[in-house]
Amino acid sequence: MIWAIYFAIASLLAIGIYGVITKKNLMKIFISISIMETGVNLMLIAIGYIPGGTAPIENGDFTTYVDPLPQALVLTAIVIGVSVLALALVMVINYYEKNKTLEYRRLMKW
Amino acid sequence: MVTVVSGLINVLIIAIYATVAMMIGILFMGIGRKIVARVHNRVGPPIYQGFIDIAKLILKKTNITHGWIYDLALLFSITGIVLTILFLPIGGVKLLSTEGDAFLVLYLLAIPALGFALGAGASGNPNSAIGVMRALVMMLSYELPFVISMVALMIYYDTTSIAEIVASQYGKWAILIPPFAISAAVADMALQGMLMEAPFDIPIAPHEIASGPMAEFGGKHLGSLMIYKAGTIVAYTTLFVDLFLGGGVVMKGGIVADVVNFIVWFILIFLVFTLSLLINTSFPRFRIEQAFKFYWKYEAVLAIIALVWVYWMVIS
Amino acid sequence: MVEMVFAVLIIAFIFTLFIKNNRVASIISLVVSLFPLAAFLDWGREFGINLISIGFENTMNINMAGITLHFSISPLAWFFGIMLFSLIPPILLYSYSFFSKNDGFYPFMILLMVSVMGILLSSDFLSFFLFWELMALGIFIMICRNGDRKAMVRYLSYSVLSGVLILAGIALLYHMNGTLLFAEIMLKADFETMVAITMLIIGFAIKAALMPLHTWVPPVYSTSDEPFVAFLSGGLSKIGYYGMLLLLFAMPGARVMEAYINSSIATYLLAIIGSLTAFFATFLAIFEDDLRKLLAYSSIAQLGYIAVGIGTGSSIAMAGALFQAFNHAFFKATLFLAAGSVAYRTGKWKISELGGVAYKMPLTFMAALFAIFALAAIPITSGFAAKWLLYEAAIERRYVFIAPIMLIAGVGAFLYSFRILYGVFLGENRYPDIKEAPKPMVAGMFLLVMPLIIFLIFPGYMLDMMDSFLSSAGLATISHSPYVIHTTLGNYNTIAVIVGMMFAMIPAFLIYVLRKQHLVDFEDNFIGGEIPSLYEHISMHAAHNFYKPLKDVVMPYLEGGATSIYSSLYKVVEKIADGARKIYDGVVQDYAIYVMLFLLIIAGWLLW
Amino acid sequence: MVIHPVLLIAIPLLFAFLMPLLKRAKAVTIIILLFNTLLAILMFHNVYNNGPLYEIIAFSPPIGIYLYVDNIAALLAVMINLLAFINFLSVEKVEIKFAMLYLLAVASSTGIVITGDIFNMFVFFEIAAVSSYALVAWKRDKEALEGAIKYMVLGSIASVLMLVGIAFLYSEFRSLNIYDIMNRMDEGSVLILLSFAFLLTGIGVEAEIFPLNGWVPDAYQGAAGSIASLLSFGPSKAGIYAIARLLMIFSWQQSYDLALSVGIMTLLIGELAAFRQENVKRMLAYSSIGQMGLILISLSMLDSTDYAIIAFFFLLVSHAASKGALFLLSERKGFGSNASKYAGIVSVMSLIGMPPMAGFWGKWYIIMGAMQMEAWWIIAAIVFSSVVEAAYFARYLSTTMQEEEHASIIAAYPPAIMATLTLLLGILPFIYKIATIGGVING
Repeated sequence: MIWAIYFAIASLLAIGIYGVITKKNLMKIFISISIMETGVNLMLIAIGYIPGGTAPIENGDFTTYVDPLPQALVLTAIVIGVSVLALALVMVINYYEKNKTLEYRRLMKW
Repeated sequence: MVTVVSGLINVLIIAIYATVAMMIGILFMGIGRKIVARVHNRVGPPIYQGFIDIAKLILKKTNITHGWIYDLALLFSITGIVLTILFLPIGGVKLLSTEGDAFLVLYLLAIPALGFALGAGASGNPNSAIGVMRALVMMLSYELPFVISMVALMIYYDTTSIAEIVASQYGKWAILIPPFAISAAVADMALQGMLMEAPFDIPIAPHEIASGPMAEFGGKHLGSLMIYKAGTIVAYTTLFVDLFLGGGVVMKGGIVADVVNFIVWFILIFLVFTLSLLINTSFPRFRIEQAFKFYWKYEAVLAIIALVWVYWMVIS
Repeated sequence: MVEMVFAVLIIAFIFTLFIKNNRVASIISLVVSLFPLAAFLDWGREFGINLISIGFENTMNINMAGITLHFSISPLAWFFGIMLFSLIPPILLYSYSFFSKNDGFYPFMILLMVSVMGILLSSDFLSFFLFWELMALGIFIMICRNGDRKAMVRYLSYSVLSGVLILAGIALLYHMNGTLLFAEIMLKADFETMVAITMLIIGFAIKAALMPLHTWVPPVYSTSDEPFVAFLSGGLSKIGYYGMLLLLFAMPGARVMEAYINSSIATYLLAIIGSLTAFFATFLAIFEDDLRKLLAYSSIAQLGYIAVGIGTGSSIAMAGALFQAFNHAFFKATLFLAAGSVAYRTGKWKISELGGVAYKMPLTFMAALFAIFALAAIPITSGFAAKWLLYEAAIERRYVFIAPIMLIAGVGAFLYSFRILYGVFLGENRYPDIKEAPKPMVAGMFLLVMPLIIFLIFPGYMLDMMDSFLSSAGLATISHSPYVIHTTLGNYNTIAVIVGMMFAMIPAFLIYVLRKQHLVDFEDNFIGGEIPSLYEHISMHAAHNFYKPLKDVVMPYLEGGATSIYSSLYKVVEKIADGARKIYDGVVQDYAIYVMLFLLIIAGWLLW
Repeated sequence: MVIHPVLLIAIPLLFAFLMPLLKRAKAVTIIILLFNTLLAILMFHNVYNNGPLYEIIAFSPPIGIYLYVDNIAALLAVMINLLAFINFLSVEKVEIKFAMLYLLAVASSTGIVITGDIFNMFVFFEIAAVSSYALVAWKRDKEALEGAIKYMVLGSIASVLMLVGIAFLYSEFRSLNIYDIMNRMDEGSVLILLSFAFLLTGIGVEAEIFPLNGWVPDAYQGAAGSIASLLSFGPSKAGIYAIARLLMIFSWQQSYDLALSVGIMTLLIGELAAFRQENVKRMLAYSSIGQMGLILISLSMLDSTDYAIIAFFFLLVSHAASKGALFLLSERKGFGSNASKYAGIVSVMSLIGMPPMAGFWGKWYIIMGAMQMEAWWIIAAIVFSSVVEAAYFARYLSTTMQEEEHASIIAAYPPAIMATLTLLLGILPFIYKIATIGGVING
């Protein structure tokens, strides 16, 4: 079971990296980055998971619960991811206004 | 008192030797013209022609000058050449040669040349400048083999003093030692350049650049240059004789020995000078770059062979 | 009192930074420059030479937060100090008229004084290196003032190379000895020490402009201000040799090493490099048309002689090297200043464009003439005594290769000397309307000539000055009286030469006064049977491409020298650099690939 | 007096978000940065006299957020805030958003330095990165946008990798406290190797090490001078300090070897790439890369020699201040005024390593250290790169010195002040004492 999750994480990361490396469209690049972020969030949660554990919510009677810290971390990571994505989209809009395309073109080199 | 008197006597001897040497130089100019004429199958001027020429020139009433730098030529040339002769042992008499050495002589010989060059430069005559250029390039050319030969001698005798070299050669002249025979041959060709005789009379080539540095000199200036020329004959031949032919020293001690040595010295420098004249008469003039190549290629290689040989002898 | 001298200099440095008026700044720095000179003259007491007596102390330790800088005077430093600091006041006097406003020359001259003082007095490697780099910085700022790209790039690259090599050498010595104090470092005859010494010597050789590390010199000398170049060539280039002497002879441990070094080829190599430097640089100088470049190559050549002396390492050679250093300091400074005065009046640097300056600037000419006599080592000038000692040393050691090379380089010096004399000062009077250089400039030049004249008559005094160094370095001192130098091979007696010269001058003088002469116009002369018309312009100045016949023969062998090796090296570096640039191709996908590859490689490497 | 290090982060963060309400952006920002600088100096004074400072927020150490300030961290905090303050003076027109982003970047860079918690470090990295992306794109022209997008793509990948590394680390030790992890390093399994690789790659992007620094030339070229300056003394210096801590946490010989080889490569590639560069900002960016390599080399010697830490510190500070000044100057074609000339020459000389600038001590100690290790490769690389560096900086000076361009006081003096900092630090090497007393981290 846990290995399936790790496989999913690895595939998400790989898909994301594949997208960043191969795609020329900026939107697609940032979507790929989002996919990677999802993968890594999943990974954090998976690490905190303890088989048979319940949600770390105090309800009077629980013995096994999953590690709460990674969940807090994931929350932070998601927020960061969202803000980066928002900024990225702003820039993509600006980029489109300046260049009239979403294709990645290099102006500066060497 | 005794030292003062002996000092004065020394000064007197030095003065006499220097004067006589200069006279011999002037005489040699005449003899040289005579010999050249005879080789050309002409009668030629009398052998005292040099004295006549110089007297005429320095006694001329009208003299022109191009300023004080121009006059330096006159002062430097005579001063320099006489000074050089003072530092050369003549016939075993050391004169001032214990107070300086071969390097000093080598550099003293540059003083008249430099003065000459200054005067020629100040004269503003382009021919003079070209002549000086040629003279300097010639100097650079012949100095290399000559210097190498001289270094060989110095290393062999382990001294730089010409007086010491002469003294060491007593009884066995350097030229009799095999490597120095090569050195002597090399130095003799360098001498040809030093005396500006053909095939190395490039700096003063009359047909090309109107006698080069002297083109603009006349009167007493030209006269002083002729005295300088006479001096160089004695100075260079004496240098050669001192270095390779034991300075003409065949006897030691006493007045008699001095006289005999003086005569031997005179004969030797005469022979060296005559040899140079004979080469002069039998060759046409080189171009300057040919001369340079001659000295730096063939002569230098011979000189280096001799030097290496000597070095090997000294080490083993 | 060392502190006081430093303090005065540093205050003056800051003060002159804010003075715009050239004359005020010149006078301030001139006054300030007398302090270190006075201090050094005073310290002569330590070494048996009483010139003045003030009572300066000569040691100082500065402690700055865990780092202590040690300063004290040594005989070698004293000799160099006298040389360098007596060079500065005349140069500053000259600058009084040379510049029109103070835009940084004076403060950085003072900074250079600070650094020179620090280098000479330092007795540990940290302070030595600190001030060494400070000097490099000062020189760079001086070069910056005129902003020639080639000069700046070459100088800074070389200077940094030299700094890093010296630093690496110092670090290695420190690593081996555990101390930076000169007095405590014991040089050992092992491989690491040799590596350290080699690095240090290469570092010093860059400042000393030994071939093939000389290529920064011509552009720097030909583009900077003359007063500064006079100090750079005359003074600062000697600091490189100071470093070498310090390392090879003056450090307490140096004697241990000498046995090793003398038997090895190392110092012989230094002597050979020195002689080849003298030889090739002379030839380059002969054909150079830019006056400043000619003087630059001449500097390189003359400095090569010093390396010969240091490499030879006998007491005669050492005396010759120091003597040569001293002479070169003064005659080359004079020549650069004279070149500066000529340019000040004519605005020209090319020898082929100059000519006839001597007629209108006789005083400048006289100073230059004397300097040239010393440069060409015409006998009885002190230049001859120095070269003579070096030749003697070469013969004494039986250096059959070096002696002829040096001698022929000496002859070559005549060739370029004449080019300066004729091309610049004599020949056609092309500048009939110029005036003599301003008085302070002339005074500066003549002040620089003064020491040459003193040591012309009394070369023995110079040997007195270096006696204490020679004995501290364990070398035999040379027997001499004020005017006679005796070596095992021969003697040199200046009084004999002078008396002989006076004697020989009698006939010359008689002939000169025998008949009157009259002055004729310069152009009134005889060319190929014709008298050239005064109205028709014919160039009678054969200064362009003067040694063409020689050049045609020699040049093919001189091409492909150090410069071309460096330029091909430069091209290789450029290619590599372009390759490195191409990595950053601006494609973000490529960058992402780099990141992933890096991750894979280090993960693989770590796991494996 | 008790100093709360958290104030260094909290105050700018608070005011950054209050900024829209406060209107007078420039004055407020200047006051806050000045306050922060003074606070950092006080903190340094405190730490210097009383030893390292801890602050715990919320939970107790292994779990809670944890700040740890030692000598070096305090000095870096002073440096970042002081330079940020000087740098901000040179900005002529300050918009509110700009001031916000600027404060965020400064606060987060300070945070990276003083935090003792690895996830916190990640968060600060992200804040720094987000604000830097926006600042790089501030000019809103094509070049700025392109640079920002490149920076953003690489930065996002880096953040993902860093998070993966943190996840590995957490799964191994169940702790995020750097000092806790460091003490328990022996218990680790093979996973910590992977975690090191991911963390190094992630932080390396921010710290400009080769080959993760593709964004550097483009972002610096696109950004305005004051932003490039901020990037060079803020996030990138915090990043290299984070690498220093990373190396201390995983102190294996292998990781030091890795840092050494990467450092040498970064040094050579950076300096060579700058060698032929005509665009001034891009050249300075490449030069920054080279200097980062040098700093990384000094870090790689941490384990072997005592000189490394001093060399590291001097190189870092010298580079931060000098590069900051040069980036500010790069806004104009030439130096023009004397103040600018002074700033330019002093900064360049400090980078090259001439006394009496701070860079000199960096060069001195790094070579001393390399010699002590008898690492000939380091010496050779430094010799070569120094010469290349000297060549292109001389070229740079030869063009800039000649251009006469008038500069307003606002533009001319901040670089001069920065240059003076390097000069003072070189003349008064009191830092030597500080650096010998405190290590990078002694937990």
